[in-house]
Amino acid sequence: MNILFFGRLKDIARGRTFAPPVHLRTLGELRDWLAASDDLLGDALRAKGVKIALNQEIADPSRAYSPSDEIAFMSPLSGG
Amino acid sequence: MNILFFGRLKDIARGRTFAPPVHLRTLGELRDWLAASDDLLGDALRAKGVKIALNQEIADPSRAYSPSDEIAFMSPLSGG
Amino acid sequence: MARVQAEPFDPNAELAAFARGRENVGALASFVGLVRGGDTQALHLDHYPGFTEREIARIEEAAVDRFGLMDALVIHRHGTMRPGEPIVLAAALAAHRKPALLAVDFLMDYLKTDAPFWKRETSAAGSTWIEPTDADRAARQAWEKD
Amino acid sequence: MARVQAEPFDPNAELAAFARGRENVGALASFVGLVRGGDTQALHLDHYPGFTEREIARIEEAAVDRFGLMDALVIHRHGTMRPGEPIVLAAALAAHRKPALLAVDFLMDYLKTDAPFWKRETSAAGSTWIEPTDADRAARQAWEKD
Repeated sequence: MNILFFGRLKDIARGRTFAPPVHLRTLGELRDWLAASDDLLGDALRAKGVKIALNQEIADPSRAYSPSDEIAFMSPLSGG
Repeated sequence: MNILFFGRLKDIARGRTFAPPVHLRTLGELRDWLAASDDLLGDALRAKGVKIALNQEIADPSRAYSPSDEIAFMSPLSGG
Repeated sequence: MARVQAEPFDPNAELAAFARGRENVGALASFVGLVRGGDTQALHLDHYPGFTEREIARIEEAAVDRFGLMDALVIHRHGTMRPGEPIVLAAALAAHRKPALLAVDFLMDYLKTDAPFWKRETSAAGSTWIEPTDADRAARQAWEKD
Repeated sequence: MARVQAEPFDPNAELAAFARGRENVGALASFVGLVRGGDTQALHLDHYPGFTEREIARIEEAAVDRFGLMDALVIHRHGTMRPGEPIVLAAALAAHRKPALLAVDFLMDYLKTDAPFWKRETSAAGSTWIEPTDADRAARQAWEKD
């Protein structure tokens, strides 16, 4: 599984790799597990406007993922 | 006095020169005198949106003019 | 800057010159109006030399004041134009996006109803004057309500 | 057309290429966002390769459908930019003026909140992330009410 972080979250994750337990099923469960690993990361993951992308599509926390997926945690976007 | 016509009014005036009587005092009196000289010109002068400029400033028909003024009768504007 | 000219102009060269060497600009919005093809063979614009330039400068000043622009630009052609040729360029430089875009909309609405131009279109069917529509007038009036 | 690139671009050359050889266009509206000077020494934009391009293309399609455009163009940089450099160009070609101007406003509002970019600013005081404001979100949401 490829876990990516963007924006402020990328600074906080600092290139660490995560090995989530295999019993996790949804994006929300993955987010909560990541948040529990580090207070700073936890605060940033729960901040307003954070979005999750599953294989480059915005996805709800209730969505299930599989080990081959690309999952991105994205701080609020600021283009333009 | 220099009398100019613009837009549709210019087509109708067709380069004619007008010699309004000296007793006319206001722009509105001048307009009515011009209108009386020719039915087609009269209709066009009374059309919606026609404006009068006195020395290159939009002016009310009640304004007085003098023989040295430049007076323009302008069909509705269409720039842009 | 307000310019009225018979010669064709290149909107992109004009925009580049307008934006060159500016400090602290965050936003450049622009609009180019072109002669549409279809039935139109040519468009003729009459103007009122002197008066037209002054009215455009007045519209520009109103836009600069109202939207806090750094600068505004209007270039407007008169004379005979062919399909595909630019008729008018309006541009606004500002610190931020919304004022720049609003200013261009404002400039175009006012140019349409307040700038002394008269437009005639030539097609296979002949030549006809184009006068502002009620929609043009309504767009212009909406700015007065704000 | 949607393009995301690290290299600087010339908005006027891009606009000229975008408008070239079009038939029946009456209106070209555009917006260029530039890095403001002042305290800013550099702006850094991260993107999500693949996803970002697709989201921009989706925003363009929405604008083309909604405003009946002939075409839309978005060019957006990523990487490090200096004051005065263009960040983004959005442009719309249409038969008429109002749809072209509205489309550019729409494109910019959606790019601001929906395009996957993350913006960091470097000044003498350090480096800080810039996130969308409530005003940005409100501008985006206003389009959903129409």
